[in-house]
Amino acid sequence: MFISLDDLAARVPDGALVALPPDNSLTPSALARALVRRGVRGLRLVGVPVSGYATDLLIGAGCVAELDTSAVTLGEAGGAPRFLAALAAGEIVLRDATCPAMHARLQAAEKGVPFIPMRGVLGSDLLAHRPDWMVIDNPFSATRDPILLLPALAPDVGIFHAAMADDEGNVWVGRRRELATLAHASRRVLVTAERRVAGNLLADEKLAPGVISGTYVEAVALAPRGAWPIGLLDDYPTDAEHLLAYARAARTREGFAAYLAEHVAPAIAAAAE
Amino acid sequence: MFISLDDLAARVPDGALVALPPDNSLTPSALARALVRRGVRGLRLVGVPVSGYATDLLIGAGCVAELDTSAVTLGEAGGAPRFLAALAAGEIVLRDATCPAMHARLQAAEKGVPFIPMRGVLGSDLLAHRPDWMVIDNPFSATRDPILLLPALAPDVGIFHAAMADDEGNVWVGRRRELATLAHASRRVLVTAERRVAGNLLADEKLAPGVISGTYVEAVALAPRGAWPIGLLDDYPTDAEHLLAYARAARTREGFAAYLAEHVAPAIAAAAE
Amino acid sequence: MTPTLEERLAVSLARLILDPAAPPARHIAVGAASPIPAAACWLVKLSGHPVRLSLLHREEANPFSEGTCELFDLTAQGRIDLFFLGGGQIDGAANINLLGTGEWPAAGAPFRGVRFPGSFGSAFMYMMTPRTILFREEHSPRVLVPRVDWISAAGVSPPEVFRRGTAQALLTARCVFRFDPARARFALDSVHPGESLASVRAATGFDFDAPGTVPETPAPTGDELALLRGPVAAEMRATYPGFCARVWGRA
Amino acid sequence: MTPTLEERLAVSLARLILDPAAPPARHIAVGAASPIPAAACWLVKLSGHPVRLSLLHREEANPFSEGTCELFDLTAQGRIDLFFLGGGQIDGAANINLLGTGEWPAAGAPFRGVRFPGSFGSAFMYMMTPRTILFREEHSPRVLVPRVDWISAAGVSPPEVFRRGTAQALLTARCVFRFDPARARFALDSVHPGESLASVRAATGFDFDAPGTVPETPAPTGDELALLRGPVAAEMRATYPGFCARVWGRA
Repeated sequence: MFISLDDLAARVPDGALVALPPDNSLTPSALARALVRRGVRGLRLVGVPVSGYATDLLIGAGCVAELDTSAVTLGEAGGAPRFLAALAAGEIVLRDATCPAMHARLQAAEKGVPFIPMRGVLGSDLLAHRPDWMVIDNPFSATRDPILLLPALAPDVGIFHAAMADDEGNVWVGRRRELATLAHASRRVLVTAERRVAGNLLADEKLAPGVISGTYVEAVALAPRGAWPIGLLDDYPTDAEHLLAYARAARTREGFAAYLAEHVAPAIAAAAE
Repeated sequence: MFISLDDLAARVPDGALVALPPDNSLTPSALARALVRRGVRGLRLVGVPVSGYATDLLIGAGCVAELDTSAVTLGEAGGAPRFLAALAAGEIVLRDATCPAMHARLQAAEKGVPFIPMRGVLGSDLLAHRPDWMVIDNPFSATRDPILLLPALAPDVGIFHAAMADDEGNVWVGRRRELATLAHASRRVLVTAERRVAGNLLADEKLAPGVISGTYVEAVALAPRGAWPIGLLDDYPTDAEHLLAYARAARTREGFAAYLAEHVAPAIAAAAE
Repeated sequence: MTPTLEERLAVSLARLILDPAAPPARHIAVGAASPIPAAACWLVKLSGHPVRLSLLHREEANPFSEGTCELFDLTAQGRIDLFFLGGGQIDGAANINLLGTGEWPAAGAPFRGVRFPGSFGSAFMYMMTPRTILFREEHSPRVLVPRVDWISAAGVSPPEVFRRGTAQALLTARCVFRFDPARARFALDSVHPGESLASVRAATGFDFDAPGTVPETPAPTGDELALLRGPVAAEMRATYPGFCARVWGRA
Repeated sequence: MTPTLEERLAVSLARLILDPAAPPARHIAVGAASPIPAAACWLVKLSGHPVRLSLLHREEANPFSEGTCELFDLTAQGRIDLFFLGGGQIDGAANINLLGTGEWPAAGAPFRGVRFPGSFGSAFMYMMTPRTILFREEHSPRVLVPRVDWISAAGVSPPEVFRRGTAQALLTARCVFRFDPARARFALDSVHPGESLASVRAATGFDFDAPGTVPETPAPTGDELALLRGPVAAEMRATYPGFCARVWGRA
């Protein structure tokens, strides 16, 4: 069940549809860095429900072909510079969504249904640019009642960072239940874990409600401070200074390359010098 | 937030659409007994997803007009005697469902959508007797693909027994997340709690994932051993002997009346003698 | 070391689970109050076969963390390979009836037939699981009927209806039937000791195919019995204390 | 005791929240990175008004236990009475644009305009919340445009489209606009100190109604400022340390 971080990264195939959470915690930043080192290409990323640092890093490193998300932002650190640059250069295909639609599409996959309805959105230009979304007339309504139908979304690979993992592959994500939905909806789930714990997390009634069962998890890699520079629940806060420094560096291609050399792939960078 | 058990029962109006969990834990047995004492009438019960002791008790006491559920059973203690008797006497209207449909209909209400699709069921006679369910052709499929659509179900009142409650009305139900769905879907939620705890359950990251927020909870009544004779998580096991005794007694109207006199409303029974 | 009926049935179920001709059963779910299917699954697992078991009513280290809807979601996702179902009635087209007998009453009209508990998740599970093993100990014309009065879950579906599988087999206290979904028909596979084609025909309300010579269901081996009585009983004691006490004399 | 701009805006928002002509705001949600709306909500609550606050990014005793989808579910259920939205562009029909400017590029074509972060939940929240207060400090023809380039969320909908409400008002650093959904048009409600109808017209890209005499936005009272600087700042320090340090000099 436990493998190395680089072996975990090696399990993400080129071109895979990969879903990941944004910069609000449990962000798989260490895995994103390992994916950059592995030189993965053509990823189709899904923001659950939005995208942040890890996505910008992967875009900047040329790992990403497409992005389906509700927003891309570094939060307090501002816009996501490599995302904006890739968009201006036409290097990525962006599909704009809205947060509850990302959740609903994953929930449809979780429930094994081909589509799911959602209120709202009608009148938004999002709709005009989502040929995969559809508006029907609510068949339960006696009067006209247009409603959005969204297709199910089953990612090839779901990735996130968990606070704990046990030898059964059970991982603890606390109240972040959307990651359980992500795990259920994904064909494969690869997790980094802040720490490895003895025993079975599901045997503890207090912990079990925050656990994603190992049933859904293909492999786990231990990655202490694996969310950094994003914070992890009550373990450590977001490294706001680092994010600001990243945002500054990533404004240019050269600055981003220097960031990669320093923080992501010092060995590779050193070898290339 | 905390009121007496009888005051909690008084908040369930005659004729209300009331949803409750079955005999697998967190069963609101004490509240069911209080509802019998209050003499509530015309309840339309919903089994989430099936029904057991509490439902049989309410049916036997003449509190129930309708029942929408996927099964009614006392488990190891056999069939539900007052349910079967009421059915034979034509005293209740039964709408048969199937477990995942109950969950899906509550999830539709939780998501604020008028309907939700579900796989399976086609070819079952359930469908022929559910004019409120509908089969459409999957609009995302290029070929014929009939699929069931279920209408959302928003109970007037959701009731269950929680292991803990705090002064904010936050209640802890552990891994029984279908009760969170029930709470979210219901217009009003009335909870009995095994124990009252100090502080805020949502402030503890370990407990929070098993909490239903007080946002959804109208009132809580302290009811120690409030699930009895059903068990409560790892607090106490199901009282199998009592359930067997109930099943035996409830085979006849007289036996049921004696059970009520002894276990539900001894004071009322004594006054009537 | 004479096997009990429960042990024979558990071993027969285990062999159906391990049937090499069927798609692999990597993850099996067992519903509530199913001690013999649970024993069969533990036998398979403790024989060294890599299989994940999700036992709905296991109390200790219950595998579910999402509430009672997780089993249905797991199945919907295609993660459950095999499930067990029974029925108050089962017919020759593998339709199962967990609802009741007689005329379906008008809403609120008195109910005249025998009422069963209800469909539970069968209307969903039967269609969304690649393999279902039907299991009902009672083998009588009352249970195995030509046509169920009400269909809780259908044995076969028209081609346009999405379904992942149907009955693989039907095990009773008398025999093993295999189900052929293309013909919507059972064929007798083996009879338990003391039974014959004639005795099975007499006890079965539906018509079925049968080979010229009907083999006897193989008896449990000594190894299987030892596993059942030792490690399997130990795993099951907490969840099924009554069953274990009755079959294996453990408290 | 001179109020800062942030304090003026927070107090203006609080007054819009408490507007007796609007449906009651019993439960208000505040999205991420919204310190001024959060301050307004705390001001309302700590003034003694019974209101439930769901602050998306509150770390301590966060009210959510269901993940980031719970805010949307709460709103879908009709439990959130009031929400705040902004926009990279906002137009005279209360359409908001969080997407970007210019032509919508073909998939994979280079993007020529200004790209905003994205729609977040706005396309849903704006239609499912009974009251939305639009808030954008920058009040310029660049932001307040005649017609947004792209609609993230529409200000008004045809009658057959389900929606619970729309913009109640738009607050900027210059003024308060009220929105009339029947006419899909803003009307100037008050101007902040130093502004006039003419200065607001000059800074606004869209046309709007205005009364003959435009009142000045009332200044914060001493009580309001005391509440903001004391108990409100104390509640907000953990979630918005930077904002609190800047506005109230607290670390």
